[in-house]
Amino acid sequence: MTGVDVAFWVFALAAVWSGYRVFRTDSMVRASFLLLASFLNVGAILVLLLAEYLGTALLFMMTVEMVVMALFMVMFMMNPAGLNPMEMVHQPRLAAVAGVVTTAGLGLVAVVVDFPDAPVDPAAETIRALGTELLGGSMLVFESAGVTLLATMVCAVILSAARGRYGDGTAGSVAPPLEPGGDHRPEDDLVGDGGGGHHHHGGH
Amino acid sequence: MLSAFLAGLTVTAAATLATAACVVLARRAAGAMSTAPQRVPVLGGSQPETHAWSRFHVRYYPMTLLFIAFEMEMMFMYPWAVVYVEEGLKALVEMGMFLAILSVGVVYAWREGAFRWQ
Amino acid sequence: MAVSWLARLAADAPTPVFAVAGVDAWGAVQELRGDPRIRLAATPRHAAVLLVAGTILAGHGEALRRVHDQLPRPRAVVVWRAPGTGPAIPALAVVDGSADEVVSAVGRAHASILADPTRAQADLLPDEEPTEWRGVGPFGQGGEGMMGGTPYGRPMAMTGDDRDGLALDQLHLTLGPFLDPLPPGLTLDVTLQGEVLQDVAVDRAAPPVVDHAAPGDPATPAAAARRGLHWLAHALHVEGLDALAGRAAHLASQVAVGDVAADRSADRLARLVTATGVLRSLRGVGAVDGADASDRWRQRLAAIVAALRDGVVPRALEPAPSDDAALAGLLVGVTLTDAVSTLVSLELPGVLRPAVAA
Amino acid sequence: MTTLPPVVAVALVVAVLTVGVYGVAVVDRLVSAVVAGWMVSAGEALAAPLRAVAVAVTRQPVTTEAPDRILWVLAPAAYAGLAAAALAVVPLAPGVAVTDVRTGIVVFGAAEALAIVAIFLHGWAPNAPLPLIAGYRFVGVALSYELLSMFVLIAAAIPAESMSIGAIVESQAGLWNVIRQPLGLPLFLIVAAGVTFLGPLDVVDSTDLAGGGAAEDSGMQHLAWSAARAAMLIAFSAASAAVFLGGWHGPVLPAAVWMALKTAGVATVLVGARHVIARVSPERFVRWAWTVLLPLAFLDLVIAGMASL
Repeated sequence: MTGVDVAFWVFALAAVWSGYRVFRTDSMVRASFLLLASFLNVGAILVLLLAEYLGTALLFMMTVEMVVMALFMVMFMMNPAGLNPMEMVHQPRLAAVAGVVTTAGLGLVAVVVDFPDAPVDPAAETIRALGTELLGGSMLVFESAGVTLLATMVCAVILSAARGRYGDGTAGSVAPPLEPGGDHRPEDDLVGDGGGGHHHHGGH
Repeated sequence: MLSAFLAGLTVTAAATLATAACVVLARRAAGAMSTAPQRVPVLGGSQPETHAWSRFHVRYYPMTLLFIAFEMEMMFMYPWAVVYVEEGLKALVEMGMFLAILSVGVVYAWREGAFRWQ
Repeated sequence: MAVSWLARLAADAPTPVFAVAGVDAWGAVQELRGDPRIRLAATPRHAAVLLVAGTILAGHGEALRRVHDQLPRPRAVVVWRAPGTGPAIPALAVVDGSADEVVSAVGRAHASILADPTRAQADLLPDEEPTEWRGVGPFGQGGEGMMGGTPYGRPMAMTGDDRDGLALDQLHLTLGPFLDPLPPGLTLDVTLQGEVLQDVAVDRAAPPVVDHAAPGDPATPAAAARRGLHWLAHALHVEGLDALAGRAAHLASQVAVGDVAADRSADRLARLVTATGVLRSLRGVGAVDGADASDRWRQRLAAIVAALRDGVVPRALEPAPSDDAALAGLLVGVTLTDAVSTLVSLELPGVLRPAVAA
Repeated sequence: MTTLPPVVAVALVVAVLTVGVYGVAVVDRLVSAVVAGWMVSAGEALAAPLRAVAVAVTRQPVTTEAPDRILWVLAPAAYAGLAAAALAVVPLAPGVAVTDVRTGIVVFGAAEALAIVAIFLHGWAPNAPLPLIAGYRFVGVALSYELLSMFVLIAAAIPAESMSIGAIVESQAGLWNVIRQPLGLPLFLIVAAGVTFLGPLDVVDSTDLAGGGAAEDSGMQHLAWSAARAAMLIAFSAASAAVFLGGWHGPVLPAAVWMALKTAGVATVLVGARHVIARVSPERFVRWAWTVLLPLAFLDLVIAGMASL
């Protein structure tokens, strides 16, 4: 075993272990950052595969994304710190079966498939190649990604901001009827006397 | 290259472990746990009614979503910067377009007041 | 041997002190910020010595004992200028004299508990959890259901509506009476959702009897300047400018002994304060009758300079807002940060203005 | 790309950080004394950090009701570790780099992002209201300055044609980035003030929340946190010196001395800013960062691009 092999096993086991811990902890904050730990280890494995930029970019991206995820998890989950004991899993039997089947399937693929063995030359200018690709053949993809992300930004603002340029975001909104063809019930509207609609109490 | 990463990882781990060891040893050495009145969070003499951990109402959540989208874009720019000098004007124009699209998003968010505390 | 060497080294450091002051001694405590031998901490957790100064109201006895217990061990208490009417607290030293004497006493108290930790003071409140919870309920969390327990002796926060349509958890907190950033004698009952205040109730201590900090005729320019500098020292400290707070406090003690160089220093201090950008960063915060926190800072700075340079007794600031409900109304809907900045900038009757007229 | 053996690397980084943290404490004492108008002797300033350590060691580390103990220990440890990681990617002299890899500024950015996690967790761990609020408002500020950091570092990578910080230093042999890209250094210093929460961005351990994130820290817990913060300040000072101030380039003196001088200079500026610049409210900073600073960062990139055509 070379040093790279040892490092691979260390990171791989750490990634799996912290991924497993995500489901064993009661605290949403711990769960978010255990998931981050798992991603960090995956990023390290990418670096071992000499995908230097992808690996380090994964560390960067996943960190800020998990921070944002933690903010929202704590906002909307009941008992976010797990101070009260609670059951963290739903439908455990189905989940167990699905987990075993998926693991077996992926494991089979990993063992059976003859993966190509094409080591990258450590001196290869992979980052430069990536940049050239973004400015060459993949330019259209790159610019479409820009437009897609613009749409994401606009949608995120529309969906999340409570107040816009024209006043309250919920002004004039009418709740749909509970059943098709049913009557509109004013007490379901978000605006007005604060009744109904927004008394959701989280949950997980 | 990998040896450089290994050295960096070693340095990080060493600093982390040394700091953690200081704190843990000091906590061990202090012996007795904090007493119940000592454990009450600092509020200037009063007691909180509830635990502090709660569904915390973050006031800047539209900004965080915007940030995620923006940050994802930025990851394209690192390799772009490396080949910029080589590609010259083409790179400048392409990135100009890209940034212009992004700026539209930021200006829109600003007009809608998404950076205000909700 | 090593321990005594460590103890001596620690005793030579500026003593970290948490001060609990009655309204009458609050100014004198702020003046201690000008003394490099001690460091007034923002939280009892950073302190080694608890300084209890002036008249503590009888109703604040439990709060005083709680702050005392929150200091990490080994801790010592020094009592300064206590009239003997407040809640009793065991002290390592009792001082009635000047600021210099109390600073020396604080240093000696620190050295003494370092040299012999058995001299340190024990907790005053019983070592009991807020409620019985261990073993109560099906999972031993002190209640039933996911939100119903009282794990570790406290219940969970519950939801409430908010202005942006979300209904997330509210924290009901009582801030004070001995919270470092708040003006003395002020207690706030707040409902927080996130960092925004949803509901505020203000409780002010009754005006105390005597002001030790500025004895003599309060209508003299020097007394007015000194009181202004006490406010400035605390306000700068709250805005994160501790070193400048030290300068303001030092100037206050110079004024107290009638130092003639003080007038030029006041000018310089006002310029330094303006240069920090604090006036700009407070613009738009806590506006009352068209004047925001920034305007109030500017008025107060001008009053200090006028009192020292021109010997003018400044016209008292309009105490605004006039009553507690109006004050609470000013704080609802703003962040805790802005609420603190607003409170610090205000002239609060019965809080910052000791009963000079009496 | 030469690399140091791990043992030498650890020794180098630990030595730089230890000297740096000590220096930050001494300079902090001197600057605060000057601003406060106190007399302080050189001996006293030099002894101040040791005395502060002695005070911390003799105090009990207090816990709160039901804190997250693991995260409470992990927060300062991770913050210190990330300071070391950030410093590791910065070459201190030609060939003297621990991790001067081709993705240097990405690794640096990742360390900076992970520091957000450490600071948030430090506020979260004690299960107390004031630290919690401090932690949350920091994240708002942090997500806003993070973009600035990415922009200015990318701009610095353009003329170097590489993301390696060593290459960025080499690219400044003729003209330093501070002149070539004049907006880069000021924006980067704002980021540094944010990561180490000082001066205008003193929104974490701040006095308006009675100590904020550190309100429940005592004894060694508080000392470790403060030391980690000073270490991060050193890492950012070194990065500023390397990326914008020409790193080891300079006449007469040896390369390493130039680097040390520039790092110390930036650190002194940052420590000074702590005592003479007032806090900006987080809400206003977020708005300001997106509407004023972000366009300035765009402009910085455009200037860098134009200059490299």
